[in-house]
Amino acid sequence: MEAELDLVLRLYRTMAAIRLTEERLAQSHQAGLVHGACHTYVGEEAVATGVCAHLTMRDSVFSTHRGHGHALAKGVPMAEVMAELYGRELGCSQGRGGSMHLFKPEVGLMGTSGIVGPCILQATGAGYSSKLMKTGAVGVAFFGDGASNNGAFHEGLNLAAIYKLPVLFVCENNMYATEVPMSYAAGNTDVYMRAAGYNIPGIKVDGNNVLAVYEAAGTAIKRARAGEGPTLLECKTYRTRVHAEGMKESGYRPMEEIAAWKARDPLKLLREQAMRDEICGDPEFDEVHSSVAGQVAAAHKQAVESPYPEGRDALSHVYYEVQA
Amino acid sequence: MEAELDLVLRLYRTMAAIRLTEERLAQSHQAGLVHGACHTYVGEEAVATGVCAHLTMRDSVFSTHRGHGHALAKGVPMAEVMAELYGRELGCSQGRGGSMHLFKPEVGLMGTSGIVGPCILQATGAGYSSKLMKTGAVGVAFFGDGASNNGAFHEGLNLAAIYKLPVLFVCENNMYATEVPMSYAAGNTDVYMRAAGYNIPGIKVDGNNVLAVYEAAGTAIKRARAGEGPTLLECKTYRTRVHAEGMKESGYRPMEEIAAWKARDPLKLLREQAMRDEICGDPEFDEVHSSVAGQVAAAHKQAVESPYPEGRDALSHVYYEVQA
Amino acid sequence: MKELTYTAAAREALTEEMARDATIFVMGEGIGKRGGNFNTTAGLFDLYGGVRLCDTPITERGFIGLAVGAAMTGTRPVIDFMFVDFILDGMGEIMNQMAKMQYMSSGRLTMPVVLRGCIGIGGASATHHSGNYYAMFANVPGLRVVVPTTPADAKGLFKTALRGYDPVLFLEHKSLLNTKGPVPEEDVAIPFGVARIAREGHSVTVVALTVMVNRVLQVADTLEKEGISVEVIDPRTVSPLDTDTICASIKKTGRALVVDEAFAPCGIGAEIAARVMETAFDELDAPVRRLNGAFVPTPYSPPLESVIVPSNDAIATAIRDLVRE
Amino acid sequence: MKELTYTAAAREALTEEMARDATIFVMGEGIGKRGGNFNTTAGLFDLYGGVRLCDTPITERGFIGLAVGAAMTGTRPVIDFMFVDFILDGMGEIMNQMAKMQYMSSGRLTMPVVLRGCIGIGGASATHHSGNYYAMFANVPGLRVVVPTTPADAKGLFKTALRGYDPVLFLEHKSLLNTKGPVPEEDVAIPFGVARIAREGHSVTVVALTVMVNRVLQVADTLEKEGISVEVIDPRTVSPLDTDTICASIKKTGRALVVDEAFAPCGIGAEIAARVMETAFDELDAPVRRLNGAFVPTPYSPPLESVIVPSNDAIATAIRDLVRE
Ligand SMILES: Cc1ncc(C[n+]2csc(CCOP(=O)(O)OP(=O)(O)O)c2C)c(N)n1
Ligand SMILES: Cc1ncc(C[n+]2csc(CCOP(=O)(O)OP(=O)(O)O)c2C)c(N)n1
Ligand SMILES: [Mg+2]
Ligand SMILES: [Mg+2]
Repeated sequence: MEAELDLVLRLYRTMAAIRLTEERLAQSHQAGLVHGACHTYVGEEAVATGVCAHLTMRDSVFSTHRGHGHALAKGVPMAEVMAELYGRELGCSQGRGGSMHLFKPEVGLMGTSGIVGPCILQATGAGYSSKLMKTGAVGVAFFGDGASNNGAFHEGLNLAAIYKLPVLFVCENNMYATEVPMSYAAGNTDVYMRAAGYNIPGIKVDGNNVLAVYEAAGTAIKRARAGEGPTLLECKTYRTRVHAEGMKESGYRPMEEIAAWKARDPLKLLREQAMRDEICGDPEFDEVHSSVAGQVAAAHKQAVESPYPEGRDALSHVYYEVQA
Repeated sequence: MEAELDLVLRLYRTMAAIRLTEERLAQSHQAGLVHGACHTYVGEEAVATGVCAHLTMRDSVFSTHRGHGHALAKGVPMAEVMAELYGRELGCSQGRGGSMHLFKPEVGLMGTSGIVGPCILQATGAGYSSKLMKTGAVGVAFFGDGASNNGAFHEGLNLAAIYKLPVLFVCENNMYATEVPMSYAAGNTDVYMRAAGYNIPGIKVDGNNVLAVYEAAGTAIKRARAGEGPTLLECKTYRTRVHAEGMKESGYRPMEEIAAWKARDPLKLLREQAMRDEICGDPEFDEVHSSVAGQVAAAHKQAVESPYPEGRDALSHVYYEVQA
Repeated sequence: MKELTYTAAAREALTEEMARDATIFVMGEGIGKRGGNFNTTAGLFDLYGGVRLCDTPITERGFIGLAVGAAMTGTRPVIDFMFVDFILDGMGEIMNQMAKMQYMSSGRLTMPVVLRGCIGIGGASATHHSGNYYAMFANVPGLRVVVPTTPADAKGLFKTALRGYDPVLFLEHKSLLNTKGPVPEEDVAIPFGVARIAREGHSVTVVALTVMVNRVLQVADTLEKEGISVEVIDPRTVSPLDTDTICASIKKTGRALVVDEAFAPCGIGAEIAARVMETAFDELDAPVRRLNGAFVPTPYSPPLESVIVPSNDAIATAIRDLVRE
Repeated sequence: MKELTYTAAAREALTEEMARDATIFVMGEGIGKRGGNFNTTAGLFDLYGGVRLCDTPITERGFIGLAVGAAMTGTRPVIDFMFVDFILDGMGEIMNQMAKMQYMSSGRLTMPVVLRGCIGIGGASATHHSGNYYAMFANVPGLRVVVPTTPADAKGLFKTALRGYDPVLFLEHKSLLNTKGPVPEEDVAIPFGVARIAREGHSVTVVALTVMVNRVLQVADTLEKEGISVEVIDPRTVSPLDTDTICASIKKTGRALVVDEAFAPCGIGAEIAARVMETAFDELDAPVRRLNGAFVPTPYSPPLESVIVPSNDAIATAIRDLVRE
């Protein structure tokens, strides 16, 4: 029971960290502190959390335009994520990237990308490095339902399959790509079923249930480390905010749908389940929550107070530079 | 029985035309008459023949580097195919293309391509034109097992599926891409099974049995014309010659495998079946065969005797030119 | 004349041509009911329906390849690709297929495809939403490359694109989308390959591309007060590229500067410099100079971003230096 | 010195570096047991096995993207792509990811990827097997672009590519693959950005690229008899591009011609012309001239193909005209 309590609170802490950071970022966006785009992960926290809980710093994560949650779950400090969106030197990409280009290779966050697709191939490449150098490391790609219709999905999954690479492909199926519904964009909306075309396991999981994600990801990662090849893990989930901050709910999805998914909030679900299983109750969760809230406030303060980079920094690192 | 006899001899005639043209081209390649690459279709004749037998000139065919058979089956005159490989003005592409760039839009041969993949997307585009202009025309893509692992396959099939386009995707699975076996290159070698990922019919057929191809293609094309969407038709077949003329059987595939497939020669299989079903016998087939042989000889003569294009022709048609 | 934004002007061209020609259809992500990420197709779905305003999955290669096949079979696709960075996934279809199809078919097939969308640095869009790349496309035979600066040019050049038979890259700098300007009431199609003299002058010729035209015009006003009279030329299309107009101007001024946000190496400025030297060497009182965006990926943070784009100051300095040379 | 073919020289570099560095692996279609479509990896499979000599499906975008991820995680991929035309399907991965990764990570990630394979017109390969495209790659910050002409350069530059940390396009003209030349016995790595003076002369400077270097050298021998002394410069890498050597030569000759099989607009010749004008305007007795392949897709039939590539005659004429100017 102890172990489970630890796990539950650890998962909750990560989800809360993502949630509260995102909400802070959304406010900051309104306040003009975020200079470019800002795609939040609110509602989908269970996915990154459940998957990354299994990863060490040697494992690498490749992500998308909606990458704050992956960065935080992989261990990028909150202040560095926020500072990056605020365009500051403290940012994990030193202000070069913003929301869609978060880099922290030191902890295995190998980059989020403003282009849909490439993370799938890059995670496959990380798997190849692992195989060649026998490091036991796993490459993980997070991507959306939208990306699953892209050619990169087909090529990446097949390559990982035939080379039996230690890769986990996590499709975050939130049913929309910007405002285009998956039911319009795909002949078959069950992405996990495509795994059969590559002869690899395809698993569907409730992406709002962090324990379910944790368990399924655990199996897949064990499989990967054992040299048995990649897995496609489809997490059915939902973003409860707009596609990108500043946009409006223009009517492309029903209000009832949004409400129904909000009722299945992953943080709330975890609380309920822990209560049901008598692992812990609101007081424990609330304590974690407010400790995280304090961290977020402090991180935000640190981020806003950190300086902007110098203009001339824009010109370095185009090519390899011998480090001093 | 009359109708069947007609059909059988018609199919046989097309297959013989492809076979004998290809054998002539292989000889011509050795003789130095073909200037560039030459990928023959020997052994796979039943596929193009069975499919194209259903097409009218308004339907369009998009093909690959191994496209002589598709061109002939779609109605490009033999002499124009040969002359093209010989680099002559009479060639269906006026000498601009050679083996891998056969064009005869007048009969719906919309081009073969030296790049693996694009034909899948272009056939989808033809389907889109048909849908927009309500012409009832069908777009057909012929491509190899190798192409089925390319991103174009994934994107093209899904697009055709979601728009319900009148397209037939014909995968000629001859088990190798150059010398890389499909069993190495694909997680799952049964290409037709991938159709489920797009929620469209995926049909497997013996690609050396022209009547089987004819029947399966007929169903798919009827479906397409009825507005019910695309079909993926996988034809299991084999090229009995080397990948491209001038190459050697370097040992990447077993001799017994080649022998076994030669024993299943599509022309021979059709003769046997017609005999078994008492439709007709060797005399009828032999007559067709020698009539085709005469045509091939005449076409070759016409092609070799035709002039090379003028050098200055190389500079026209880069951009649209108002026709005189 | 009426006053329209750049995007509204282009949209007017599109809707007028769609009314005239039933074979035109638009494809892209969110260009259906949503009306486009930049309102490029706002209102058109209601007019022309879902087959002619067709939303797509995120398959840039796929729908560009589809457009090639559609154009080969008698329709006119307009691909609304949002950001030029995204169509790099479709470069094979553009360069190997679209650009070559008329040539390979000896003109028996035409290729009336318009690929339209945003280019340019600005607004902290960072490196995956700020490519320019028109120089690359200008390096490819078979393509037309259009980079309008004013609303009137956006409309007039879009019409030409939609009536022609060649594949066209129609590239709209993101900083121009909401700029306003006069647009003729009449049906004007502006031919490709004819530069616009955006400002007359006699001391120095400045060729500027897309958004830099406006920046140079501002600087020219300032320099006028210093007694430097700047002639500003906007090529409008970079393939074909109108060097006659540029050389004619140089005949008058003897000096030329190219101001371009895009990368210098093998860029439009290089091509202009080379052509001017080839045909007007004796007219030149000084070498043709280039002022380009820095040769780096686009950074996000505003202080970094602003450094890599030619500023008004840098432009003014470059012009002053050139006049003195 | 030993005598090797171009391909053998490059292969020697590869096998030596693979022996030295266990993180190097090669990917491509048929580069395993088969030893490569052009024998680029012949014999290496037996030495290094299937994980380091890895055959791929026809997924150019896929394995280029894989290479990016592999390089980010500590290995050194060599992508053996056969023909440059094929990697247009992977342009997104090359331009958006590979080229930008060091920059976006502020140098915390390196990107030691070599993309190697054929370019060039010849042998009736037609338009899908004859791209050049080095000008395009030279337009992209973050990439190195290498175009060796001699076997010795192929080996020495390949070594530099395999020891560096930047992504390199290593482009081998198909007509050079079987040409022979002396290659040093010692371990020589030739730095990027240093041109080679292929022939000394004093009447005129000719900068030639890849296969055109050899053609120009032939023509130079003929012209010597007419009293025209041609200095021939082979840049060897076009990004970085060594304009110092070119300008130093022009200081001597006062005249320069660039001979390049690739397309003229926004090509290497344009860049050279622009840079020379910028830095050596006063040394020029005549405009820098360009002689390029025709701005058309590559036709198949030999009489068509030969027309679109600069011939010995055309080169000789261009040089004579320039000297007279
Ligand atoms: C190649 C490419 N095309 C288009 C876009 C524009 N775009 C940004 S996010 C997005 C939707 C992505 O949908 P999905 O993959 O489902 O992820 P989600 O936003 O739902 O998390 C699109 C189309 C892009 N970034 N890259
Ligand atoms: C994009 C691309 N990559 C590589 C090649 C080189 N190539 C030509 S044919 C071929 C094999 C094709 O295999 P498959 O699709 O199975 O067709 P088959 O030759 O067996 O008919 C390859 C790799 C190419 N033409 N295009
Ligand atoms: Mg989504
Ligand atoms: Mg095959």
